[in-house]
Amino acid sequence: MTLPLLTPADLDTDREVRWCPGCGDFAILAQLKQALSEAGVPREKLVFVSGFGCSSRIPYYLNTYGFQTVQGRGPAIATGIKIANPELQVWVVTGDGDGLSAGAGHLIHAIRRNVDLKILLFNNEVFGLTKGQNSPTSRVGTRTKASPLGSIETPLRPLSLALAAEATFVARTVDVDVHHLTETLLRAASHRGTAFVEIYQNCKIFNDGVFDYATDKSVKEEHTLHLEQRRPLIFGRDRNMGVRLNGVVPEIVQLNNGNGNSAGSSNHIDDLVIHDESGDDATLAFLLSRLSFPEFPECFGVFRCVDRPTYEGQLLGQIAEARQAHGPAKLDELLAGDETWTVA
Amino acid sequence: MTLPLLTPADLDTDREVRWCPGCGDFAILAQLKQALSEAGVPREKLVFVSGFGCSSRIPYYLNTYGFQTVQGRGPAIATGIKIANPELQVWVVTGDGDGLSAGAGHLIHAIRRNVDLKILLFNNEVFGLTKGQNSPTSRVGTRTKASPLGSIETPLRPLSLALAAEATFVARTVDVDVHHLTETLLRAASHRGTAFVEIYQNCKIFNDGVFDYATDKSVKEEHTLHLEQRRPLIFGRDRNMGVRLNGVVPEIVQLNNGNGNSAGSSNHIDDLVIHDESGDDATLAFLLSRLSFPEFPECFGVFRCVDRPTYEGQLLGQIAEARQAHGPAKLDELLAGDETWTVA
Amino acid sequence: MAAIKRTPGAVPPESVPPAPVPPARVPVEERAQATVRFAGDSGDGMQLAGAQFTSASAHAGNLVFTLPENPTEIRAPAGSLAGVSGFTIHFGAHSTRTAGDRVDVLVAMNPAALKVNHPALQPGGLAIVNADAFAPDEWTKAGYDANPLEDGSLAGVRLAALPINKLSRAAIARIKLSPREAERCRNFFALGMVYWLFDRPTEPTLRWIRAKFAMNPAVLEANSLSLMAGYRFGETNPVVPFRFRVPKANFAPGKYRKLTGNEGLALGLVSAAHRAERPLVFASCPIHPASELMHEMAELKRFDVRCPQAEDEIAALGLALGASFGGAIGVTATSGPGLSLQSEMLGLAVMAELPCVIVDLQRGGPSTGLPGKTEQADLLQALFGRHGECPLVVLAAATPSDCFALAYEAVRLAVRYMTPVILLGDLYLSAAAEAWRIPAVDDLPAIETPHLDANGSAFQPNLRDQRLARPWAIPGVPGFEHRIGGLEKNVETGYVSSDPDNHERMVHLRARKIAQIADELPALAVAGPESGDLLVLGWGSTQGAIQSAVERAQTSDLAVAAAQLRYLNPMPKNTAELLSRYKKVLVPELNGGQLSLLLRARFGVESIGLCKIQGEPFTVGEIEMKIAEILQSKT
Amino acid sequence: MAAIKRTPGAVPPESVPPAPVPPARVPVEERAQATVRFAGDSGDGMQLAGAQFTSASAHAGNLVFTLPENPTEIRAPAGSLAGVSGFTIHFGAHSTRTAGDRVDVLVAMNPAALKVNHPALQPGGLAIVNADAFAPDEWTKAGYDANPLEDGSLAGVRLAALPINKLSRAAIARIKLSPREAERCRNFFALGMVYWLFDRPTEPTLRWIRAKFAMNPAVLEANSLSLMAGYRFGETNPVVPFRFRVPKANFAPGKYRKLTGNEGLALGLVSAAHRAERPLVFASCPIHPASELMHEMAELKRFDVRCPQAEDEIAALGLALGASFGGAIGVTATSGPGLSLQSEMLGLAVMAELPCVIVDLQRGGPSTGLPGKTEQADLLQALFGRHGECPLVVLAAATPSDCFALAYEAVRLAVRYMTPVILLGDLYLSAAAEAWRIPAVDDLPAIETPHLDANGSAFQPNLRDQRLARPWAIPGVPGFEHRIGGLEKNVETGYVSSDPDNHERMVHLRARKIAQIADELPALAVAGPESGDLLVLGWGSTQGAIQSAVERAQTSDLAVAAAQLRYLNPMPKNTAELLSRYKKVLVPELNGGQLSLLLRARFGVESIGLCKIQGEPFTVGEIEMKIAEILQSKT
Ligand SMILES: Cc1ncc(C[n+]2csc(CCOP(=O)(O)OP(=O)(O)O)c2C)c(N)n1
Ligand SMILES: Cc1ncc(C[n+]2csc(CCOP(=O)(O)OP(=O)(O)O)c2C)c(N)n1
Ligand code: SF4
Ligand code: SF4
Ligand SMILES: [Mg+2]
Ligand SMILES: [Mg+2]
Repeated sequence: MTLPLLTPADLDTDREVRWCPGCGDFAILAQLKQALSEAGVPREKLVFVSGFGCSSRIPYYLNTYGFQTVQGRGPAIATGIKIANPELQVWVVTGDGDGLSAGAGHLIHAIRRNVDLKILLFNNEVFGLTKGQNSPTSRVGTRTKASPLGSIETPLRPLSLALAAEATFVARTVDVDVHHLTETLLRAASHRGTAFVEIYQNCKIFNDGVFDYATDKSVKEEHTLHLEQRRPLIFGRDRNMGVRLNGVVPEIVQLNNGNGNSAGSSNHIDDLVIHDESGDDATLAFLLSRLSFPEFPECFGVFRCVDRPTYEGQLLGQIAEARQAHGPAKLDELLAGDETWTVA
Repeated sequence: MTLPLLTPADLDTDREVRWCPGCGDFAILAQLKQALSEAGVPREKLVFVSGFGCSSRIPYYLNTYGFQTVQGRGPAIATGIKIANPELQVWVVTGDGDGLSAGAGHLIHAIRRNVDLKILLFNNEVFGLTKGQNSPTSRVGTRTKASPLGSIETPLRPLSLALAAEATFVARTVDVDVHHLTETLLRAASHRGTAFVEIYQNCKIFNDGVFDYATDKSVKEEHTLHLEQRRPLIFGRDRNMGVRLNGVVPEIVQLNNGNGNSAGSSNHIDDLVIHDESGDDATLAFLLSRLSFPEFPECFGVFRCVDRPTYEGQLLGQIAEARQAHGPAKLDELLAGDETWTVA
Repeated sequence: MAAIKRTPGAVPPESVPPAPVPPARVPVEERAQATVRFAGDSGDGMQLAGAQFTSASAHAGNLVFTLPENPTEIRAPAGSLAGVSGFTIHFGAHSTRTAGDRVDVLVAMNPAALKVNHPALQPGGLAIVNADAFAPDEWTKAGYDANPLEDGSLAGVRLAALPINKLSRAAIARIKLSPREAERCRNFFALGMVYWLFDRPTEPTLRWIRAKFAMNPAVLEANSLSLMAGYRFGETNPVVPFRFRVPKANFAPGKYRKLTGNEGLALGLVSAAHRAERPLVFASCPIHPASELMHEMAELKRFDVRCPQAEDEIAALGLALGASFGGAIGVTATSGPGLSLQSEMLGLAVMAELPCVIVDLQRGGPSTGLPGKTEQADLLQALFGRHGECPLVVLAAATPSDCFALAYEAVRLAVRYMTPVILLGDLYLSAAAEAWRIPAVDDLPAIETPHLDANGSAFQPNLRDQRLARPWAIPGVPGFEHRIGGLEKNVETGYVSSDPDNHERMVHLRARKIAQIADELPALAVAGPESGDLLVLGWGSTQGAIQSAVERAQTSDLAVAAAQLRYLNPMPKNTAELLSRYKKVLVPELNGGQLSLLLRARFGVESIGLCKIQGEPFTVGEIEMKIAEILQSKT
Repeated sequence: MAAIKRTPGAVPPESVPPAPVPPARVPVEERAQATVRFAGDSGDGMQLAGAQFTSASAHAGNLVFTLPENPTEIRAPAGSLAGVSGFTIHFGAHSTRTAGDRVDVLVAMNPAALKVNHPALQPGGLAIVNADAFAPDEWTKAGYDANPLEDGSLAGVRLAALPINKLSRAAIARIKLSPREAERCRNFFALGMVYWLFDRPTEPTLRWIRAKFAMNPAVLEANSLSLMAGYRFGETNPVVPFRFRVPKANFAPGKYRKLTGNEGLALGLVSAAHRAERPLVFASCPIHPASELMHEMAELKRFDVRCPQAEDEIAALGLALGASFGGAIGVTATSGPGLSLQSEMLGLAVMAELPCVIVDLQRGGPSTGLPGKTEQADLLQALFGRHGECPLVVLAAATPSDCFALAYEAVRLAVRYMTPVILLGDLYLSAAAEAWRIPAVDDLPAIETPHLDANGSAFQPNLRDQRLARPWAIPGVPGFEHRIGGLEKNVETGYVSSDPDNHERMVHLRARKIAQIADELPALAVAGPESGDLLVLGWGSTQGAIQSAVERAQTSDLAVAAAQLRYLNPMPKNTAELLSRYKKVLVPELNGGQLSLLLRARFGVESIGLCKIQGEPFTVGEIEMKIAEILQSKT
């Protein structure tokens, strides 16, 4: 293991952190610093890019290189940075509004290109900074000042979209689960390619409690499922429920034995779906991305993690290839072109 | 059945149709006219909206209401038309460049809202009109003037994306299969909600033959699979191959008996995936959207077709609700507001 | 006017109001106008107090102009400077066209509110301060080094430091309330005190309280008691030993209401759609400050206002444009960043010649800039911010009432001429409020559409009426099927054309169509002499400050007049001629001189610029000083 | 000059060139310049013939200016008007700054080519026509009612109708080729004929053929034979009984090449990045005509040119801006619709003060407009097309060579001043070509970056050098970590600030930074007298036509001069003064008068506009006529 080069405090800036009291962003910022300090990338190689929104203030609160840009365009700008200098570790911080409203197109294209970006989408299911309108992830029926009779739009599921955009790394975590959050960020940091992480984040002011089912200690274990590589999908306080497939249709089963050890029973642990984040096909991850409260437990952890060459790697590879093929680039020769004539 | 109100010729304009000789767009235009003439919607209720590209010329060639807009924004403009007048049947014609490059965000949002639009994406895997650069669906390695050493971007699969955007209707067809094309367009026309249809289209000039595996008579049956509701996934000239699932991982099996009738064999027809376009979950359709040449046969037909209220239906429903709740709208009362005072 | 600075604690903490005593006779200061500001923490109910004081003043017969100041932070820490919320009311017999340069009476509910608003207090102004909130940790939080009520930092201010918490609590002691509920009554105590100070009627507010809290009798009662206690405290306690009298204004007869700029815009748009008998499709993407207008519109569903929320501003205008094509009145509202994003779609709107309205509520730029501050720097963008020769109509609203008038006018022109119209407002204007005489619906101008030839068989979508407008042929009608788009079209058939001469004709035609709208515009009018030494010419929301400043300057012997451009493209036909009638033209703008540039570009007129780019509106004084400077240099 | 119209068929179809005979002595017409156009169907190899003729003319010592005309249809039907491809070469001893107003010699390979290009032929010009292509169905397809070679419609033209198919086929009869291959040689026959006509050396072309077709000896041989047969046919056959002589030009000594505008841009950008020792990130989204530049750049990977293709123009500029932040030279290229889309991102570029270059190759607008036609109507958009006070540098290239110079200069200024730079070109300019003296790499100006304070611990990203540029602190370097963004920033610390005075200071600072670049710009120079009756002032690609027209007008006794603005923002410091030295200023523009408006706006200068909005460049004659008109009205 590399020794930590940074402490979380090294990442503090002298700016006052300004979110509403109780906002989930505080926890995310703290764990982000924690993860960065553990990830071992020197501070000067870190770049944080964001768009606009409460979540997008993150770059101002981290003593790294940072660029808060404009609504939804973070992924494009971050891609430019990686193309200029692939040595940098570039993080994109976005929100459900920033990243999925104006920014959906850019997000998809960054992901399919597999630019080596760590994209964190803070999903609070609302436009926070503009004072609480419904966002592309708001649930149907959400009442806001912009939708006084309730939102009528089917919400996007960020992870489904990322998977359809051919993501190589897709994960989900939540603001209050500090350990899981840090671990997930660390996994994202170590992925080569676009790592897309959805973070459930509580907006205290405009959408308070929308994730209570997944965070409230009294119920969360019944409604969430932690993915572990090559392990069956088991959840519940007593770990006595599992997810099984009927064809490609998921269903919840009660395990006959809490530990899943009772052999020969009909609802046997061996019938459960075994998680595989690294399969060739994204279908399993897609299926998991669609499990949602209240019918199903919602999954946390790494849905998908596969290898594919990065965009900037290939782009620079072609440049190297061209240089190899043509020998060292001579500007005079280029200026002269194929055909010249001389006037004495 | 309604009697046809229109003949295809009624839809002709007096403008010369201008595509390159041999372009797949001609066939699509012809079948579109055919389907429209069969669909029974009067001409004045038809609106064609497009963005920009060879494919986007379609509105100019149909004697209906039409609006060629700007790159990628067709779905937004079409949504506005439906909101103004839900009685109209609004078609959006787009291309892989128009709809998935600049337009990806708008496409996704129209789909998730389930606006009652028929969106036809002519996929020729290239920017045709701008003379042949790679598009978001171009295969890795495609050499164009913009990618002389080959494209390095993983292509988007339009159907996967539409499904991830919560599409209620998703289908695929191909320019040269005139019968299938017409049928598919008719199915799309009869769907209430966003009907998203990907049409493989040959660009004679810049990407000729890219779909040969799926259109060339000598091989196409080995490489394509026609989806039929509640029927097993069988394909091949001798209909002796099928798609089976191993967990959620698809695999091709050779059926022991060409007709799939041999009972008791290990590769039995009963083991094959049964197509269900109307399941609650989009996972099966997603899985099918990922089957691709050369590993798998590519699927044609309706991948998914489910019911969900339309956007404009709900929007106008809320308006009706508000009117109901408040009684007839009186402008004077609105102008007066809550509190007035009178100066004599 | 001697500043009577009171030593703090002059009102003993326990001085619960005694039983009513006959009102003390205190001296009365007469004021043509006055400015009151209520300021406190976000939770202190200052907006409510301000709104009630506004109503009371309107009922008392004053002109009113109000301006809320909400914290930009969504939920700043309690007691912090960032969390201060304010509401200013400028009221009087005349000339209350702005929120007032300086505050006559400040109500400050905590140290942060005092800190933020102290600079705005008139010398000798009165500060009514909630002394209960001045514990050391509170004034520390507000960035004071010592208790400002004690350290002399309020010298020059008339200070009334009252234990408002305790006074209010005492007044409602007999009512059973939670501590939180009890605390929330104190804004009414302060309000009551100010009612006494300005002799406002309490009945409208008591009525409002009764309606508002009908479901909660305890709170109803407590708020009423607290209000009255405040009033009586003023009467009976010598802590403020004077009162103000502000005479009634001379109103035109009619029915009035309070109107914010946003309300004006919303009502104008709805009224126009109503008169046009078409649905209104208001498509937008939240952005400050335009989102407030979106919220207004979302509440108007019963008027068939259809409010899709778009994924971005490009889509928002796309939705509006599609809606217009489909036969609705398509409108979008945004601020600078959104307008920039819409540049390409605006080009399509011009090319397709479809009616639609783009409301741009300007804020501090460039880029994201200062989202919480006002500015007028999108003018040249509105005029020139598209590729190609791409003319459209640009209007700018001058007052909250004018927001109504020009929103209506924007729709009327858009439909009549088949053109997009940009209506410029700004953050300041959208939140400001004034009294508005409610028009009769039938008096609103008719919304005409261009003539649509009934002979459908030969329908040509690019043939024009005498005003050069092409027909609005709405899908659904047989015989009018046609195709439009972003490509150049033949001047007659409307078919796509790249013919050289045709293009030139179409470019000229589009330009002429917009230019000749000037033929029907009202002439630019002046307030003041019709010619003379100086014309102060503004545009948009600066009208109030300009007209007030010019009014004051008119007391000199030099001839000074004011005019406000509401039509920026085209401009009224008499503009150049009018400008030429004055020796000098002063153009105050909240930007780097954009109208000045435009006047030079359009008419070759040289003007003197007064540019303020501080995210804040002009004060009357700033313009007055500049006028004085110019007139001095003249003589 | 008597038009020698030949009856068709004068050359007997079977007149295979006889064995060489001594060259006939024919009369020679002397011409200072001449214009030749090759025209045919897309597949006829006209671009190739044109390019070869250009090289030959350059080798012969002429100045050259060339312009291809490609069909807008991607693959129009064979023989259709839409499928005509043309290539024009204007060459001579001097004044060949445009492609020539009228054509002296037209080679028309089919009826459609004749139909399209006949109007461009000089009265008395020579048309060399491929008579073999004039079967009735062919001339019908081209929209002729009768065979134009026979019905007198070419009166006034010197017609040489030759059976080029047959002549060429006969010349290569001994070589084994497929019919298609054989047919494809005929352009060389026509070319050979024109070489004879103008006495061009055939050796460079023969050399080119040898290199190009090295892998295909039969085709190599056939093309060579066909070329020589055409030449000899001219020599030996009296069908064209005259030749032209065009004298050599007076070139400055040096090494020359042909350069299109696109090549100039590509080379300028690459050279600048090379000199700056930074990678070039050229991010763009295909759009006509900028996509041609993209294709050029994609071929330059060996120069570390990184060419991401973006999903739209917003992303393209985003990529470029990100790349600049990351330490590369970020560039994007687009046309009007793309520039419009980039408005918001340009605002961010201004606010973030990052170096980047936006090349806008203008085309017919507004909206999608006329994508295949040229125009200059994005000037005001480039200057004002963003919300807020949002200044940036705007340059406009005047010639293909200037494309190189200004692309280089754009990078230099962007980096030196930490600012986005918009470089305007247009469709016409990007395709036009001229001879270019190749500069020595070491003679190119240095690319300086603003000073970066080495004292990292106190690094402040908003502190400026004497030219007001902030430091370019590139990620990766310890101690310079900092945050930038679209919000207003404190003038010293660079932290986000909404302070009123700070904002005003920052607005002024951004404005001043751009304005004072004028201090280092070269003065605006005139061609012609330094003062006098008329200055013809243009900008961008009109330079050639303007200077040629002024040159012709200088023969009158009135003092006429020409100047071309290449720096549009800021303008050279002497601009106003220079303009004041002439009695009148004429501004020819391919738009509705945008520079005229700007001159009035900036300097109060009244100019006479000559506006052409037809999607086509000015002819010299058009400007000449206007000059004459003005000068006449003067006297
Ligand atoms: C072009 C543009 N349009 C709109 C806005 C206004 N805006 C600022 S933040 C935001 C939404 C942010 O939502 P989200 O990303 O979910 O962030 P949150 O505040 O919830 O963290 C919007 C619409 C803007 N800044 N720029
Ligand atoms: C804003 C903008 N950017 C770029 C273009 C140029 N453009 C025209 S068509 C096109 C791509 C079209 O590709 P596709 O949708 O696949 O259509 P096809 O021609 O292949 O049918 C592009 C990039 C444009 N018209 N507008
Ligand atoms: S509005 Fe919501 S998301 Fe934004 S800071 Fe406040 S609590 Fe957090
Ligand atoms: S370029 Fe391709 S897609 Fe476009 S018309 Fe030609 S063949 Fe069809
Ligand atoms: Mg959010
Ligand atoms: Mg395509």
